[in-house]
Amino acid sequence: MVAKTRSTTKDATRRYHPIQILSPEGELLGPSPTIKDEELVKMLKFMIVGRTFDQRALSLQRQGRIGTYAPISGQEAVQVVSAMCLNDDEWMFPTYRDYAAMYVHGMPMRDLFLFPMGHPQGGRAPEDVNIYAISISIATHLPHAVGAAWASKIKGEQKAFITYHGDGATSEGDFHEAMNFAGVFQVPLVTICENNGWAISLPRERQTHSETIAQKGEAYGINSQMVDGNDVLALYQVVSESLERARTGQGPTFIEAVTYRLGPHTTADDPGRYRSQEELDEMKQKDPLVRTTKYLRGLGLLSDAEEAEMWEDAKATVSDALKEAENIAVPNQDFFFDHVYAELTPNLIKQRREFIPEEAE
Amino acid sequence: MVAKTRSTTKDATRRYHPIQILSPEGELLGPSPTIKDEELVKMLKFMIVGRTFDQRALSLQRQGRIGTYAPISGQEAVQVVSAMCLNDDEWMFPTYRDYAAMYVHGMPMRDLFLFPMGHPQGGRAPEDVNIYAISISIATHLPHAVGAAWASKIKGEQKAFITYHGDGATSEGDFHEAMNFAGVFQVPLVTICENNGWAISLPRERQTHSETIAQKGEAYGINSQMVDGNDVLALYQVVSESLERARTGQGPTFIEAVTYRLGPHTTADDPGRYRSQEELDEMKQKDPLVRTTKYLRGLGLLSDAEEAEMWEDAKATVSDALKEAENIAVPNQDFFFDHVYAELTPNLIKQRREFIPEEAE
Amino acid sequence: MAKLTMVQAINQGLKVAMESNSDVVILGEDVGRDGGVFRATEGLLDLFGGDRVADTPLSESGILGTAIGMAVYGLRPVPEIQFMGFLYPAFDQLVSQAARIRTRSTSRFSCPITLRVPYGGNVKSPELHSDSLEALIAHSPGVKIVTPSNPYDAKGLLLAAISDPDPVVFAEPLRLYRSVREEVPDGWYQIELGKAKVAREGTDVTVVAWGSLVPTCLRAAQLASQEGTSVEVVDLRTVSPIDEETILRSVTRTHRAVIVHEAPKTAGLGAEISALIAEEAILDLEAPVTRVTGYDAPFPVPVVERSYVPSDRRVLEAIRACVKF
Amino acid sequence: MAKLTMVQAINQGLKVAMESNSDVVILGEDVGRDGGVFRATEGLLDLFGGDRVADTPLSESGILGTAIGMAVYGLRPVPEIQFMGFLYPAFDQLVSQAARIRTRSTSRFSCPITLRVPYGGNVKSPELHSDSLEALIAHSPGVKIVTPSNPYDAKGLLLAAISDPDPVVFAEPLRLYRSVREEVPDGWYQIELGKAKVAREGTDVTVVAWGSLVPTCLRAAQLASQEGTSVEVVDLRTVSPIDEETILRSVTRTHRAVIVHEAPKTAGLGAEISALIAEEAILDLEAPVTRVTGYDAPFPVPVVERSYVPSDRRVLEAIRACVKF
Ligand SMILES: Cc1ncc(C[n+]2csc(CCOP(=O)(O)OP(=O)(O)O)c2C)c(N)n1
Ligand SMILES: Cc1ncc(C[n+]2csc(CCOP(=O)(O)OP(=O)(O)O)c2C)c(N)n1
Ligand SMILES: [Mg+2]
Ligand SMILES: [Mg+2]
Repeated sequence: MVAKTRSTTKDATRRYHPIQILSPEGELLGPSPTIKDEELVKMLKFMIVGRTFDQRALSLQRQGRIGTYAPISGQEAVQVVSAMCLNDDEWMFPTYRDYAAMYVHGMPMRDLFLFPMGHPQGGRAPEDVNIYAISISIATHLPHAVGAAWASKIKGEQKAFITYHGDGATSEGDFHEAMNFAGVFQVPLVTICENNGWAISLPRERQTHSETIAQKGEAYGINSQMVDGNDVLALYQVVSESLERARTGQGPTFIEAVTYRLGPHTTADDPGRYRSQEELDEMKQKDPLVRTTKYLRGLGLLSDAEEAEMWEDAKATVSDALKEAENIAVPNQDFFFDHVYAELTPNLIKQRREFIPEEAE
Repeated sequence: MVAKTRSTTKDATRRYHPIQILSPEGELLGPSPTIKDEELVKMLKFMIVGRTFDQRALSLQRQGRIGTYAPISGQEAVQVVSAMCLNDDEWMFPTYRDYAAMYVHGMPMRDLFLFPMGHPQGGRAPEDVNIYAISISIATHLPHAVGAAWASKIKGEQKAFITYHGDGATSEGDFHEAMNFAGVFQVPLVTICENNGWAISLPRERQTHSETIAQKGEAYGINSQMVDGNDVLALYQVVSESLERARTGQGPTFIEAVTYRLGPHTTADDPGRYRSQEELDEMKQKDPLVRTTKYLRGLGLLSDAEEAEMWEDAKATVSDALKEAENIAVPNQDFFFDHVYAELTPNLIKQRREFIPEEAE
Repeated sequence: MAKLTMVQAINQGLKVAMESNSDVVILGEDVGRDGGVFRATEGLLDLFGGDRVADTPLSESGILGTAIGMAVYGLRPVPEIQFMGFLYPAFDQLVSQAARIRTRSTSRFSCPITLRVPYGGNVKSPELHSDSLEALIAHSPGVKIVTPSNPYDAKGLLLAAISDPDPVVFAEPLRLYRSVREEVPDGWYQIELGKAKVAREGTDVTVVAWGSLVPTCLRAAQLASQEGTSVEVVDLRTVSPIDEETILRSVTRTHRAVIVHEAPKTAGLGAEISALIAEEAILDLEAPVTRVTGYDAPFPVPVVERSYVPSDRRVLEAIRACVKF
Repeated sequence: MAKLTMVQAINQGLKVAMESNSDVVILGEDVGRDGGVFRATEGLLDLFGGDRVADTPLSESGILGTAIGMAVYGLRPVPEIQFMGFLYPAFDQLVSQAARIRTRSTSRFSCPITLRVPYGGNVKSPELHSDSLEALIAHSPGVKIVTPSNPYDAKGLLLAAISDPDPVVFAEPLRLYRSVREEVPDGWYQIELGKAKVAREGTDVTVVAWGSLVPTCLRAAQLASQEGTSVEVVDLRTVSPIDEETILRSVTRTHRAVIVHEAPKTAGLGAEISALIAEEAILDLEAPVTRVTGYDAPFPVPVVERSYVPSDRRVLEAIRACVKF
């Protein structure tokens, strides 16, 4: 025990600031990490697909063709770039809002539509796609991600795992217990907090009294990072480094990616009740699509025509996927009996025998 | 958003060190806080009562006169000094191991014995003693302490609240959710983590990967302190300052008090299975009773005779309390029906009517 | 007196409670500025201020846990959990803490909390937004649970719950929030906890239901009457403790019973009521008791949920079979 | 073959499972160096190393939650929760997560976890160390629950649970841990899940029990036989799903049933079994079904716990009353 008589209260200085490489105007503020040109272009392409999917989903919901939907506009950069850093044989543990991340990691867009359609295949990645089933209950999937990463380590693999959650999720007990296990067992997991400023109507400042979310990682002795979540270059640098640490046995990383939810919480939400138009207008200035587009233009990697084509292609992709989704048959009304246990138990056999189906609406 | 291109990984330097004023040899390492001589003497007196109670309880358990008991030896300083800093009209939310803290705050020793005796009055402070009922489930009482402190603030009182928990408790979700609320709602609560090195068989180092427990408070933006939990002067300074902050609307404090559990986890535990004799021997050198005694001797506040008398008095106090406890009648076998709801519900009325008592063992 | 939906009646009940008792405080996710995701707490923040209507972090155990501390310290908190499926993370604080503070302290402390929580399916919600946990709560001593089936009861039961000296779960049937409007008195009135109501009188068979399924059962009863069967519908109102007397009184007259709930069948509250009837009134029964319930599977996705929740048709079939036995 | 206590049989079962399947891992509080607070995992850390026997932080939701991730990723975790009362903080991970991974992923993922947890009272433990939660679990689809009443069954059911493709709660009756020794085969053997056992044959009345209360019921049956009553005792072994067939087969022969459990009466598993018998075999019954259970109060402090847990005497009285009806 070291003799100390001074108070050890935390210093007043803020210790985390978001790493930024690309300014909102699309200009470099420092050296860019090494990224191939095609990769840069791909980032924008995926982001445009994400934005297009989002706009379509919102309008489908208004038409009553899909159910409640949680939009991603504003958060495309963090989702797309982090997912691009993950290898195909590595695993993703997403939330209900990570449509773009899932798409990049291989989830068919059809199945992304099926999710808000209330179709059972919506929560389910195909066999060859390493994406975990979405849990609607906030933060519940974080210990699962830790457990899977831990299992991989026990098996002697060199894989990295990625999981996402929101700023609100950091208040749940499961966030805490998961991160503590991640630290204690030094699992190969990168946890990305998509701090989009709001948890439904609660602003980030009232979610927790800490200056940053990033500093929460220190409570678990975890490598902690704060990054501008609308900056593709900073994201690429921080996430790829963190995944590499995970793969090489250097333990978990906690990343606060500061971004913004440009839309409502879900289609059932009216953000006009709790946030100002001024805030929204200000945040639109930081739109990651705008910033990335400007940067690519500056680099000469994107012409007007190419940009227009990206939007056209995205529209076509989304339309095709929607058509596929709408053509998927509604499952038998009693399909759910088959997925309670590996084998039907006697009570389920009896109940299925007596089952009276209703028409699907 | 500030432009930054450097990584913001946590600095490698350890930021918290236990504040120490009194060395293990009982010598001052810095200026003592202002404490009246009588108060200093009282600290030792209470600690001796605590130690005596503990020794007696252990031997009673071996004789089968009380049930499972969680010893306090080694932790007397943090319990006694912190409780002495709390005003009578302020509230304490203790754990199952805070016998000395409860005693100092006014719990009759008889009722402390009744607790491990499995008597219903054991968990219950008399009406005029502001001590909450002990919850056996780790960390569950922390949100209650936050809620009570919050209620007091809402009522416009100027009271401080104190709550205790162990190092192990910091891993529970309820610790996290409680501390986050404490920060967000700036409640007048001082939370003391009695880090006694072990949670049953799990050493502190494997409970969490953070260098200190104190730094966990930063995750909630809470004033955080680390103190030598066997040093009465440092404890007095840190706890009384923190309580004063709480009373004056300056918000909550989280304190890691580094101490040591000299005995087994409970009488059902065999620490020989998981910790070494060397560790125990080393830690015995830091016994807070020895240190405080030396200090008082050095100050000339304690003679041989006075010390002996303290131990004699303590023995008498403990014996009297035990006698009282053993003379308290076992309650009616059906007493528990009366404490489920304010009024018996019909099912309970029926069940009580059909109740068949067994002999108490 | 105005015509109100259930959610409006609840809103008015909260307002009345807060006006008449300054110890009543509300806390929960989005209950303040947003007025609650279903608008049950709309306008209350403006009326009563941030000390009495607190938007909390996303933290169910924290919400209920701090409410316990408030209640012990003399307030009358009315915490909200957004959906019953999110009561699971607060389950420990509910059944091992709120429910046991009185026991643990041999009545030195009490815990007068009214935990508001919407429940039930058939509104096309995602997973965990449709669960019904009344049986789990009924099996946990020290806490009560109440559920209204109409706007009038909603307000009256809510005010009774807030007045109760012990923790009460006030379970709000989501799909009845706005399904009907009804005259609701403006001021304070209470509906006694622990008392069921005969929602429709009949002589041939007793149907026992609560909350979300009472309207279903009333419709089924109406259909049955067209076939010449006279159905008595008992609306439990208080789910725990159960009003055994009203149930048994009805069944000993009709000699037949159908119990209807949305939660899975096995070990649901229907089992308790069925057991109760068989144990206490076996000699009066002219047919086995029947249960119409959700299936022993997690509440399914929207495309099939209407087949999971007991429908008018399923209740009617059960009534027919019971009468024919 | 050696004479083992139940806790030794469990220890041996774990060892056998870990030897034969390298995917089996153990995690929990104090399961490693300490060998478990009841020594159920004694020696396993030394045999299998820290990767397969992990001492975890004090974190029930974390233990079960990480076990889920492990199970999904192909391991067969056997997490331990120290007492059933501490399952409450992990309840969300159990019933809304472990139990639903299969449903949520339409069987792409499964969750083969065996959650070991001691339960039951009468061993003078402090609060929350004596709770019995089988009814809560039985009401939650997607998870099974098993409880042994003797050392032989303990090992056989444990190995069956570990082999099961779905999550199983393996509930260990605390007060039977060391109450008897019994011959237990050395190697691997399984007792099929979902099958009850007739622990004693009889003709006058059927007593249904499980886990901790089976020995009590067998003693009561013995006492009853001295009075000329022949009692059949059905030991459920698997508590969910219930083996309805075995129960009904017995009751249709004896025409009388007594159900015994330690958890509170209301909405306990006894209600389901009572309802089941009354619904499926009402014409065979010659007396109402009777339940002998804990009371609708939280499990009380040690000085009165013996009056709370069904005793030989209470079971005997119920048998007498049932036969006399
Ligand atoms: C345990 C739980 N509590 C409440 C909810 C309801 N709910 C859904 S999303 C949400 C806010 C989440 O905020 P955040 O974590 O910041 O993620 P975001 O939606 O902003 O992406 C809430 C309260 C839930 N799904 N799960
Ligand atoms: C929720 C819960 N889980 C497990 C236990 C069993 N248990 C009792 S004390 C203890 C260790 C507590 O360690 P710590 O918090 O450091 O406090 P200490 O006992 O060292 O004072 C455990 C695991 C419990 N009482 N409650
Ligand atoms: Mg958010
Ligand atoms: Mg400790």
